[in-house]
Amino acid sequence: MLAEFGNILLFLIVGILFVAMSLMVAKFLRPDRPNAEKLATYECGETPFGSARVQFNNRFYIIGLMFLIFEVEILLLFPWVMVFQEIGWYAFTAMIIFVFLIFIGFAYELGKGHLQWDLPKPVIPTYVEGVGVVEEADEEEESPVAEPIMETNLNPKPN
Amino acid sequence: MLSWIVFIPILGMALVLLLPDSKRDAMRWTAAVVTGIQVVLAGIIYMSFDQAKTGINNIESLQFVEHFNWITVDAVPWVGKVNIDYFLGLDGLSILMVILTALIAFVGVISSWNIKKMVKGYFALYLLLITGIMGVFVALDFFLFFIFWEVMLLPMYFLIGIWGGPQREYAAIKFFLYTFVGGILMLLTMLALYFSVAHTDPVTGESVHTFNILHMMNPENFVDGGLLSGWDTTWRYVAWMALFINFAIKIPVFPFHTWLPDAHVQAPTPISVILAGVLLKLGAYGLLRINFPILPDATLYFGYFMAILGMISIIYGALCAMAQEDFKKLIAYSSISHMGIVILGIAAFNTQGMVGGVLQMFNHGIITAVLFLSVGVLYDRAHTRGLNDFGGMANQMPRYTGIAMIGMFAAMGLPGLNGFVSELFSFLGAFETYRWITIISVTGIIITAAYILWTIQRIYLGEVPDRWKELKDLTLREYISLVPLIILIILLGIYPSLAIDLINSSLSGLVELISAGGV
Amino acid sequence: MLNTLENIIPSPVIALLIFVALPLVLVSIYALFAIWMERKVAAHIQDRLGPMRVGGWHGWAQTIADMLKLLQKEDIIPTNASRFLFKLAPFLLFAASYAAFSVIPFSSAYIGSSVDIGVFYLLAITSLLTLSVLMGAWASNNKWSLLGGMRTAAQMVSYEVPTIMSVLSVLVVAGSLNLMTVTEMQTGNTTLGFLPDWLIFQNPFLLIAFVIFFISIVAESHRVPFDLPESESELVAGFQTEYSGMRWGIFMLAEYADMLLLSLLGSVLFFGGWNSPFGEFMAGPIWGFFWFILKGMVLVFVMMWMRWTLPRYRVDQLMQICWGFLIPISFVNFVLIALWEMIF
Amino acid sequence: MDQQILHSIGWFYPEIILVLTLCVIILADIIIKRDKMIGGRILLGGLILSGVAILFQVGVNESVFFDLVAVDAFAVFMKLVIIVAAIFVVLFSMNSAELSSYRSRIGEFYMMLSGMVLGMLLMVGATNVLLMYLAFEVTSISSYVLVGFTKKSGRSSESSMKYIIYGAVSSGIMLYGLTLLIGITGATDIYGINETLNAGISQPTMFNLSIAMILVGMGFKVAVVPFHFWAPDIYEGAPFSIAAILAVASKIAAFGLLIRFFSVSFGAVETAGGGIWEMLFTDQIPWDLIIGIMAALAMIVGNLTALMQDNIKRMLAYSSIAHAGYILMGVVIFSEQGVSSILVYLFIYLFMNLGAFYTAMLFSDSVHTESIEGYKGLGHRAPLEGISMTIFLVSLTGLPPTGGFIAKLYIFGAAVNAGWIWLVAIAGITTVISLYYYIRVARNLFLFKPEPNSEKLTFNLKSKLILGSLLVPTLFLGVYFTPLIEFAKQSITILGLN
Amino acid sequence: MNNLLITAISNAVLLSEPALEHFLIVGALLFSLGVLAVLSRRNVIMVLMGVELILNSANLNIIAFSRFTNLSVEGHMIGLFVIIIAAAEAAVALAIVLNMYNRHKTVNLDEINSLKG
Repeated sequence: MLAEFGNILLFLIVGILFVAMSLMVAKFLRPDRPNAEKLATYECGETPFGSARVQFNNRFYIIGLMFLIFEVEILLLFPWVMVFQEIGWYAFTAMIIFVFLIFIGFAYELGKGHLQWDLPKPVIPTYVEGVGVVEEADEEEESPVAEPIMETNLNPKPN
Repeated sequence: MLSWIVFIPILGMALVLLLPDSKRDAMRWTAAVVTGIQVVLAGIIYMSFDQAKTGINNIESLQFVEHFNWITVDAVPWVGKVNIDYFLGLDGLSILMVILTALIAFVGVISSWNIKKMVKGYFALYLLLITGIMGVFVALDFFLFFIFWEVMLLPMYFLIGIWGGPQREYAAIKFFLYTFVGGILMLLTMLALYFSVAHTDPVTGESVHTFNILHMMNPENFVDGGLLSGWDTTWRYVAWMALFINFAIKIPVFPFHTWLPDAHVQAPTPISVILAGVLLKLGAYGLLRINFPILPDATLYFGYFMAILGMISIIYGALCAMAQEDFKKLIAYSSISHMGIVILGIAAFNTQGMVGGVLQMFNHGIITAVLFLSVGVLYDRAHTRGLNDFGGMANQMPRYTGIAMIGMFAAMGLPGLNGFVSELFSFLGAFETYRWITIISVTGIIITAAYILWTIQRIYLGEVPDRWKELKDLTLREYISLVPLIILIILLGIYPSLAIDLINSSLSGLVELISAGGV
Repeated sequence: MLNTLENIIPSPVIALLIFVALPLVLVSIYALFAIWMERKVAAHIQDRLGPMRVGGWHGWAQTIADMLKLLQKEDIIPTNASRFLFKLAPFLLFAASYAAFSVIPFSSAYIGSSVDIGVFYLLAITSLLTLSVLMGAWASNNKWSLLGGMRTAAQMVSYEVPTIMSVLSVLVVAGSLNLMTVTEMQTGNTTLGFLPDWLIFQNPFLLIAFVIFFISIVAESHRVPFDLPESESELVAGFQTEYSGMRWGIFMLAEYADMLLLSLLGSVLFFGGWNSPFGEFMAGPIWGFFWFILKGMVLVFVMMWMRWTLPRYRVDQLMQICWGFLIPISFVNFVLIALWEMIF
Repeated sequence: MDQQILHSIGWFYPEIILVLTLCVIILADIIIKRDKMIGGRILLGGLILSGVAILFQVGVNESVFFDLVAVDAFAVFMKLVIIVAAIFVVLFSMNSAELSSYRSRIGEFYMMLSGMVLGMLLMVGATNVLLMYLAFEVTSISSYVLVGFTKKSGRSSESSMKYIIYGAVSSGIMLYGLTLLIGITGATDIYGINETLNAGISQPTMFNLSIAMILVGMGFKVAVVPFHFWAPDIYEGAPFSIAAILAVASKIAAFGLLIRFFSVSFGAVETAGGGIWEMLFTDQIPWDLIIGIMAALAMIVGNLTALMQDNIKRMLAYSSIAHAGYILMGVVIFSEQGVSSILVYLFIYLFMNLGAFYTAMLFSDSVHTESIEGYKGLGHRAPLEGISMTIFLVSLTGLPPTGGFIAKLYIFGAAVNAGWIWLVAIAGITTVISLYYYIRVARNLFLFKPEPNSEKLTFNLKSKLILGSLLVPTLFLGVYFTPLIEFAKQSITILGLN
Repeated sequence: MNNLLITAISNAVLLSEPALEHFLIVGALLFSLGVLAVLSRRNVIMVLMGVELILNSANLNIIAFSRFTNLSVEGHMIGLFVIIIAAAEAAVALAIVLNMYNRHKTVNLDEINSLKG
């Protein structure tokens, strides 16, 4: 058994070796003439500005957390799958209960709209007598997640 | 009977609480009626009291006994059963105190008539306080004793803290903390006693730990291996000391006295009366009821110690009183001095001294009540208590002066008034046991005479300052509160046997019990 | 297989190395072929011819030429990048992708490592792909890259849930995590009397499971219509923006390897792996390899087909499909499959 | 096996009911949009049902789910106490102004709360190390979220973060200790551990290490010095109702866990008279002394620090640390007497501490300050509430005739009887200290005049009823406590202490 | 045969078959590192990583025990649950950290000190 795991290790090693080898070969073949322009970060030809390590929409974290929960649940289902046919109805019932409980939580998330990817709300300019055109921000609703914390607006939006 | 006298103020309290806020007079009258009933009950008790019965550690010779199981837990035999009794009883030790409490409580209500602030809360707390005090004097189960003891704390805190003088908060919390420290010490000792004492039930034959004070007095009831079992052991001394500190704080004896002047000065007049008249007696009573009979060996061991503390209290209190500018503070310190006499008397371990001590407790309660009331009379009119602010009151308020002077003279120990009798007995008893200490202590009497005469001179004699020309003499209500006390002062001065006969046999029994501790 | 190798080759160590390197040959050849094929498929779908010059017949050597070009290209690491992570990412990506092949039974005679936790291991190690993509993206210190990386991560982790749930559905029926065992279960020709005994035919709900599985693996290997991470028109190739030369080639290679891996997994789980569709006819280790690769390639072809047929989803639609649609269905389906198993 | 499972389910109704309650709250929260407080009502119903189900377990002694959970008198007592506390906390939260600005997600509050209660019920019943840890974490994780529930407040988010960091670290350390213990003994249920340990401890060093680590985790949960530092911050940041449940139910559950774990795992079968600590005296590490020192430190630190607090929540937090010290005295003794006095203490502590938190909540909600100085004169503006708060605080001090006195009496008595005089002395002294800060609140309530133009504070009937139902037991238990003592005694017979 | 290789590798690395002690030592090291991270790091995320290290060290312990002693499958079970708990805890912790960042604009523990007393 341990030897089988050894094989997996060898696979990993072979994979790494392959990459190393091809990069090595490339190193011998390729030119190496860097200059500042070449080494600059690519931003569609513009001079790069600021750091790229910007903050992201909370959505991504929520997805991550949700994924974590589901992965963990699946982790529990794996052993169950293995013994399911041996144990029979009892195992089935247990799984049903388990999946049901997770599902209820999931249904809550869905029902509350926590998994909706929020789309930008158009700000409609209105005309106010004597003031002119104002861009009225929507009333701040309590977002299901904490307020977005974007410093640079990099929220992936549809075109 | 005893339950009634203890719990009737609670009924009164409930009544007061149920009354609407506006009916202030109804509240006052309720309190007066309730305490009046107490006085009547005390009178009945006095009438039907059998003077020959000893009491103390003998259940047959206790009177008005009410005894039944209150809390019994016998599910698991870890330490036998848990047994807490509802056990009230009366003997020579407590009869005077009960009468005193009833009387002073009534007088207190009369003198609180002019309380204006939050009348409802005041009388509710006042009546609760009275229940606590009365309960302590009649409880014969340590647990019950402790509960009543602690019940007094909170009402007192608020009574001083809300209705007191300018520094009331400080005084109240000081009083509270001091007494609470003592309470904790007593609690721990009580627990240690509880686990050391097991009473064998005569009916079932099983051995039961008990809080019953009478059972604790019997050396045979101490179980083997208990913390306080044995005779003359260190733990017994420690336990005695813990209890003594608790009671000494209440009395108060010299190093534990500092709360007293603050509390007295800040408390409103009726509360001062209760405080000095009754509350201080609790300490000495506790010593006699708990320390002396339960731990006689330790009591004898610490005899000199008590006597010396008594001596210091007498002289120190008197000297401090002499230095006061404030009338109320002066009386407060004089209380320390007088309670020192009590300690000295009961530390003598002979019947004379004991009788002197107990009688002094009663007498001082009455005298000091008169004194505080007279301060109150003055303060109500003049709104100052400075001794130097007054003068010539004898001319301005002659009747008041007469009454106050009787109180003053009684405090001084003038023959013919009650103070003389008890002090005499105390010193006589003490002289047999501690000669030199007594001799030194007697000088305290001289100092007392000095400051009292000086006070009389400063307040009542001389010229009336212009600003006091308007002062009126006593009102009817003040008469009602003062006159009965004055009558008692004189009556007991002339015919002390009225009181002595009540307590004599009990105290002889107690002395015997203590002498057994020396064996 | 290993024994045979050991017999041929004198040194056992070398034999072992050859043994574990065999899939590499397959993967490389496949990658070269698939890239060429993709171009051809694309061209033909769009009524073009695609690369025609290099090599000869339909420009079959085009990808080889591309590879040679890649090898000669300058390797640029931007100044702002985190050099270590930047270099590490391709290694991790390919090694993880390749290590996953170790539990795939290529034929009845060849499986790299027949550990009992095969599928579990496979799913676990493919999670490293997400990590390495994100690593490369972050290390590039480029806004496009990071954005692409984040999208990739979000997409891959989201779709991992329905993938695994549909895999689990199969495993409920199969009762083993070892893919070799799973394949062996599907030998025979009994279902309904005429169909091959493949799992997809054994249980009606497994058909649904397969659909979910297929959709999910398309998204997992971020191909159209789920190719948002590298959508060239908006993100300039996403997480790969800063990679060039052979490093980029490795990324490409790994991506194709991933696609193959998931297709092969699908063929094992649903289509009988190396089993012949005709029962005993054309069975055996060599034929098994042929069938297996064929099934895998069919799935790959379908993916390519989709690429040139369907438009790209929006990011919110992408997530909605996964969380609002695939995951609930996969759960219900999972329960139903278990129920079916219990009853029949 | 099926038989065993079905049998077990029969004794598992309280927990099952809570799980169902949780599900129903979730569904109701999605479906019913208008009535936001529906979750609270459902939880209330679920808790009551669950409490009734627990009542059916009185007198039962079962070990269910293959020795995972014990349904015995001890568990029943603890569960009842926890359920009562939870019911009160739900009532508090429905009356709380703090939470009213979170109406849109109050459903989550009740979900988490029911999860927490479930965890606590399991904590007191668990006889398997794994389930113990799981229950511990279920409780903790729900409470992490609940502490940060009012997330728009900076304090709340900060406190929940501190809580999760301290909590995760200490539970991690406890887990490490548990794994060591499991490794040494080769058993995961505490009966098995006991059996192995009785045969002799092969690895004393590792064994002691594991006990120390387990104590870290449990010490954290009961907030005893030196693992207390989280409590004030967390209580201050958390909503009142959550601070209350942390101070009461969570502490009770942790004590239940601790008592069961120690008494069963380390109970010496052979030396029936030796007590729990006998077995633990390997390598002469006096664990009882160490726990005694912890208790003493808790009393001293808790009470002394409470003196300096101006925030009522912080004050109550330090007071609850001190109370953990008092309760821990019973653990030090670990005789039947000690443990039964712990139960008595916990029961009374439940009412008085909840009462204190509740009145504090009422005042803070109406005058918008948590500062004790800000309470000046409030006793005149709201006499009933003021008096109640005074009574609760007096009870916490331990003055007769309130329940707090009985609690202290029993625990002090047990300690005196067991000969821990120095510990009792410290307890006594610190009790006096505690008087000072408790009475300070009463002082501010009553000894100051209210602002001249301030109105009377009015509270609705519901809040008065809640107050009354806390006040009555606090007072009643001070004068008549026989049934409680009997109940407590019967509850611990199962532990086989002596 | 490939057993031989494994043995060779493991010999080279550990000079012996891995035994219980080795796992426990690694576990203890991980635990110490975790505690060190918790104590020395001021970044919340780092602290949480330290916590994960602690949990994993416990996990390693229990798995090792279950492999080498008579603990059998129970150890694995505990390991599984610990992973789950760790995940749940991490999920909650990250959410809380996120929320805290929104309020305080920092993830540095030293800078979060509004609660004092």
